[in-house]
Amino acid sequence: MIEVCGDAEAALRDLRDGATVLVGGFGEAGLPFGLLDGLLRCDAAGLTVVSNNAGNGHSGLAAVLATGRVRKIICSYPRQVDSWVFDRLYREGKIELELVPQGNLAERIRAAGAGIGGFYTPTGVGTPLAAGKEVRNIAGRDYILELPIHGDVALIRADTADEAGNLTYRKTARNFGPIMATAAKVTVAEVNRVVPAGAIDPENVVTPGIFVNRVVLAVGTAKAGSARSGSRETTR
Amino acid sequence: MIEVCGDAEAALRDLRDGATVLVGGFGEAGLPFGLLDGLLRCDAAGLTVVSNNAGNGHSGLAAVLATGRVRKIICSYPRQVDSWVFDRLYREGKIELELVPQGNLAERIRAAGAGIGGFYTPTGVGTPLAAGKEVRNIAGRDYILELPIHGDVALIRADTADEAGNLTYRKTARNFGPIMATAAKVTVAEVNRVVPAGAIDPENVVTPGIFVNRVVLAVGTAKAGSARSGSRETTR
Amino acid sequence: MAKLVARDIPGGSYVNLGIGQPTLVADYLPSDKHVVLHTENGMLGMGPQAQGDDIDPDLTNAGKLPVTELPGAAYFHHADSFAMMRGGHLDVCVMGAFQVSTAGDLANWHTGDPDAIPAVGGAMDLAVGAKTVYVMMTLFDKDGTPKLVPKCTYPLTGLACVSRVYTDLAVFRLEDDQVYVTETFGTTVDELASRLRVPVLAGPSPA
Amino acid sequence: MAKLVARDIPGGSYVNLGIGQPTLVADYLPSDKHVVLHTENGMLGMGPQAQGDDIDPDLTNAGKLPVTELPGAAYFHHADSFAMMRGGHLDVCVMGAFQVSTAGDLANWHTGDPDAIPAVGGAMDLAVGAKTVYVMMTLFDKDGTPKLVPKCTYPLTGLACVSRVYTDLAVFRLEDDQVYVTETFGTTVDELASRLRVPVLAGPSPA
Repeated sequence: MIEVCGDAEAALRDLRDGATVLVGGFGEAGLPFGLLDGLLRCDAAGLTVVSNNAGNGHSGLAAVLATGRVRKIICSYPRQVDSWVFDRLYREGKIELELVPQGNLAERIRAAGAGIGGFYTPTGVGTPLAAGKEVRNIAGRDYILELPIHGDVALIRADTADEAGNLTYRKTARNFGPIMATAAKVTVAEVNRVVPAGAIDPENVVTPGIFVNRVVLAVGTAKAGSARSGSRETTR
Repeated sequence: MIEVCGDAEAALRDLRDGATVLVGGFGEAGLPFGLLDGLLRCDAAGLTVVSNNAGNGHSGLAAVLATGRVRKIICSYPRQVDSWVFDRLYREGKIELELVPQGNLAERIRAAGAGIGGFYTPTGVGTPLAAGKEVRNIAGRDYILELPIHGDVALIRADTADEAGNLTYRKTARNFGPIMATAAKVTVAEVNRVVPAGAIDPENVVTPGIFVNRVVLAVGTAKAGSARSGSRETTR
Repeated sequence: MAKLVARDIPGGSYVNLGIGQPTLVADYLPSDKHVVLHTENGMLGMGPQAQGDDIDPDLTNAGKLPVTELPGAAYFHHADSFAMMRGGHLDVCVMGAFQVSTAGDLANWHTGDPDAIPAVGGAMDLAVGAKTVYVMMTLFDKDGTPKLVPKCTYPLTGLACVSRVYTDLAVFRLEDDQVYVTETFGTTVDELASRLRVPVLAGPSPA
Repeated sequence: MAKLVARDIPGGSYVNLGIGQPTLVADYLPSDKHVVLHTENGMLGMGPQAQGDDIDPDLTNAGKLPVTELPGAAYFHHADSFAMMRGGHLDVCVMGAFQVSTAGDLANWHTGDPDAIPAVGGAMDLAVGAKTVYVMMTLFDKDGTPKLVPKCTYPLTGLACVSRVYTDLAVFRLEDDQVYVTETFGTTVDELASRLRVPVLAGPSPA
């Protein structure tokens, strides 16, 4: 059972100061623009944001960073051609950056959702990003220990939700959505449509409803093609 | 690109003495009966089999065990009401058993496919199955270290393969198939049909073709409903 | 007993019912309670046991019995299924037991008999993974020995994981190493106290 | 350079082409070579860059450029995509580089400039994960400093991972701490030897 929220503010109502917010998306594909707009209208400050990138242009995640309410960002690729907002905050020392190789970032999020206490990864061994991390040789190869990244809230973009909360995604907009949905206390999905339970073939469900708490319909924006106007289809 | 083999023997041609064989299935759902029949006609001995169960009745995995060519089995639930073959071999000391909690078994197989050197799991802490394993407290909770299980060959049961090797499964017969496919040097899938590349919606692929080397069509058997007569559909 | 467990499962919960007696709980869960059943062999939204033409060998529960799927079901592979359990996403798991200790330790996979062939399945994963673990068992075994014990003597499945024990004679809540009797059936708290080797308190009924 | 890399990629390979110059390799891979392209943001079977009406913001490559899907494509999430890389399932990865050492160490994510904003993306995962790593780069930087070096001075991406280096002046194969020149373009092995600070050997061309 999921709650279909009327707007992003309702979906984000329990966001607290100091919360860790997992934000889906890779560049703009899979970025939950509507939820990020809602976040602009929340008061919560001192946030930690976990997302692959650190925003670009002046909308979406960049607009959230611009409010100054994000204390720290954990990501793999903050620097983009138009990551002006992050670049400025970083150079001014106004935002903390934890840089994580993309696959370690994904696996740390998955580990949180899967109840894994930590894992040994070969990625980053011998590089500056392994500084301070435990190194262990297993079966002749060196690995570093990485720990899970848990979220208080996950904000993701999906395609279709059914009323049981099952989700499907569109193409490479899937990216971090399915793993972030498993790793947060509350998962909110911005979707193009809500259909009755049973309307998604059980074989094709990507995120089972157990990982989803709330959905909001996407509002059309000029920026993202995936943010087409949503519709709530007739339910049984 | 996959190789569509004419029969199970062709698909198993490089099975060597001492190999580790991952066998999909949970009970009879997802058990690759045709490939196991083919295994009966191979010479390879001293095998290690990794499978959730240790066979039941006198066909499938039980028949393979009965040949005496399996040295060791790694599984979570060997004892079933009709696991006569395994029970006898075990009591006679003719087969070694490594008992692994089902979720640790699944995660160890996934870890092998994902290049993870080891992981900390809470499952089994304080139990006899943690004997000899490293215990570590992380963020206030005890975990044990588990290592990956790699296979030389994976024998799995799927529903549809396309010519790019992408697989779909049927219902709970999916079980260990997708993770075993990632964890072996050679993965062979027994399928109900082979369709042209593009005939499976890319959103609905469960196992991407990169993990599949060979497919064989299932031959109808009286035992398993999933083992309906296979058909090779016209290819483009 | 199954009826009482079903009564106490909160509406909207995600629940795993263990092999054997716990599967009977499903019969007492009305559909308007919106409880979603998980089976560890890769499914959420499991329906009742399959009969006749509905039997599909590719659709079984953890006990390998044919079952059905309900609208809103989802299939997933074993690593995802156990990630779901281990990650603490299931609200309730109901299992049988050989012994439960006052600390909530669970022993339900092995009697310690050296001749027995061991088999653990998903029991250890469920014990550590579900947010709450309910046990269903007889309170005494055939020779009258209590199964609610100060300390388990059988090999453990999990530590401090059981929060409620449903038996033929009473329902117990385990909390902070205390045993509260919340309901009795044809017996009294005093009588139970005299037959068990653990201290029991008359306590509030489960929420 | 892209043409040479394409020539040397074995038929039927699963290949990841890094951001920038390596993406050009795709233009020289004939479809009958059956090379399947992986993009780490969750796709196998990636097609050419999308044009006009085919542009879909939900379908991009690792460089965030719109691309297309080919028949037989598959989508998956980020943990699965990087499991595929880290698990050694990709045959070839082609990346750019700031420096490559004779031992095959790769430096391509950071120049060490303390004012630069660091960004690593999937480079470290590709370096350790792919079965073979090819580098495409100019052999000398703008001020004439060699980029094929005895030891990287820039921050490392991965250790001993590069097996071939394609440059504007020559193709190198790295093996057992030796550098073999397999092809030259408008120069000679002797001339290269005099301009580089690493010993080079005239070697067999790549298989």
